[in-house]
Amino acid sequence: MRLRGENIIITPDRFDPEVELAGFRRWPQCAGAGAIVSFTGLVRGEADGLTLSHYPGFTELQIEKMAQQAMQRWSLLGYKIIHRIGDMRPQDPIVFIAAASPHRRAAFEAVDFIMDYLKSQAAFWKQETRGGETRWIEPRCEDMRDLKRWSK
Amino acid sequence: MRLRGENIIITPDRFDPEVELAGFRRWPQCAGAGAIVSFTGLVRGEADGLTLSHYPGFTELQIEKMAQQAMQRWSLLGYKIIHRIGDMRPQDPIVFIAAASPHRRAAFEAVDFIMDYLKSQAAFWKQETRGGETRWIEPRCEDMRDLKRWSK
Amino acid sequence: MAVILFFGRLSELSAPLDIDLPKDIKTVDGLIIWLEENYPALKSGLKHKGNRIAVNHEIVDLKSLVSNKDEIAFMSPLSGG
Amino acid sequence: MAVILFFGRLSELSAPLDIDLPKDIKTVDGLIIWLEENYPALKSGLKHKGNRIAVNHEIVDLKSLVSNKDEIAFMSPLSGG
Repeated sequence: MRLRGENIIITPDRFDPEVELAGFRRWPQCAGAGAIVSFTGLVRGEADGLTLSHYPGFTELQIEKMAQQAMQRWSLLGYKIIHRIGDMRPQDPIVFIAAASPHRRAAFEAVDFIMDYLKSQAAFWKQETRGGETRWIEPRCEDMRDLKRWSK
Repeated sequence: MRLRGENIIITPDRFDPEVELAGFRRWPQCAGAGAIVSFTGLVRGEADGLTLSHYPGFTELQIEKMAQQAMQRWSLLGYKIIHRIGDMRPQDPIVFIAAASPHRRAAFEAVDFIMDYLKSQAAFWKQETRGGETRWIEPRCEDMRDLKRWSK
Repeated sequence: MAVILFFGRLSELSAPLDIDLPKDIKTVDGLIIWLEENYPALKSGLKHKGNRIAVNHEIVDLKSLVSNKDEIAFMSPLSGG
Repeated sequence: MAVILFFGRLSELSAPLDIDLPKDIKTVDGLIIWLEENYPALKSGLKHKGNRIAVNHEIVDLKSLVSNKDEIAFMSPLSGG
């Protein structure tokens, strides 16, 4: 499931954002980068745990289409997206995004956009457990507003 | 010059952004973070090398004032800023910024703001060498415009 | 045989289904009516606002065509990151 | 003794100076006129648009006061990151 050099990884395994970022910075296509922006999403401590499910095949395909658009829109040198699925504990990394570009504005905007997309448009479903109770989490109005910022 | 756990480091030594980010993520004050954003600025390949100078004492003080404002404005859990000085080669990290917050918007904006500040307002002076010629680099109009985005 | 999948909140209403669709079912809309009649647990869950429907990995609307070779997915509102 | 520092492009015009300021120099403006008279290399460099001036680590303007115990820094336009 985790081929080296892949742009998009969906994995039930724990991952280390800093190891991923170090690897990404050394990709050949990132050699001319002046800016690398990374985002790491972590499970907050309010819940006892999170469970993420996805739609195998479809989820990857949709994320890839979106990421290709981001790649072109911001003329990125490279990007990397990792999304955890399965059961997670507080402080576990859930999601990691990195983008490299010659100048900083492009990398900032691309990572920000990709994250807004993953939050409200990618095919993941999140369940939270608190005090023995499990409930489905759905996108907040804020998440939908965030994504609208990117409509051209 | 490099005390562990410091928020702001100005150093003539090479540094490893991913090691710094890994350390930052484990700071006690970042324990409740849902989002960590990082920016790494690298020397682009167009020049043979860069030399950065600063105003010891003053530079640190000004950056600290600005960072304290960012900390409050975005209710950050923590931030870290590293800026290289001295001689650098292409692909060397020049600058690293990380910010942690409960929700992602704050961390994105804070890192973006801090970088705009460092680019045009912090007391650094940059000389570039290309084909044996050395010249001073001054902020581009774009850098000044970027900073204006943050005026309330 | 069509494959019908349910994700998120909807996965609690039904396991995946392998079904020979009746010949008169031509659209997503028709499929939903048929599913609700034959699988009472799905009643009123499928048309919930915010759900998405994909046929063979393409997002579609209620008027889109379905056939007996398709993979049809019903997805409750998404939430990643 | 006042300490006068030059940064960036201005550091090419003069090394740092330790100077006993004449008593009639009360402001940054007066200091610049005096420096330009006594250090010809500084002529026309100090008032360049975009320069910043700090007295004892505080950014000041041309009307600000200076005294013989101050650290005064002349800085050409900044460029970090």
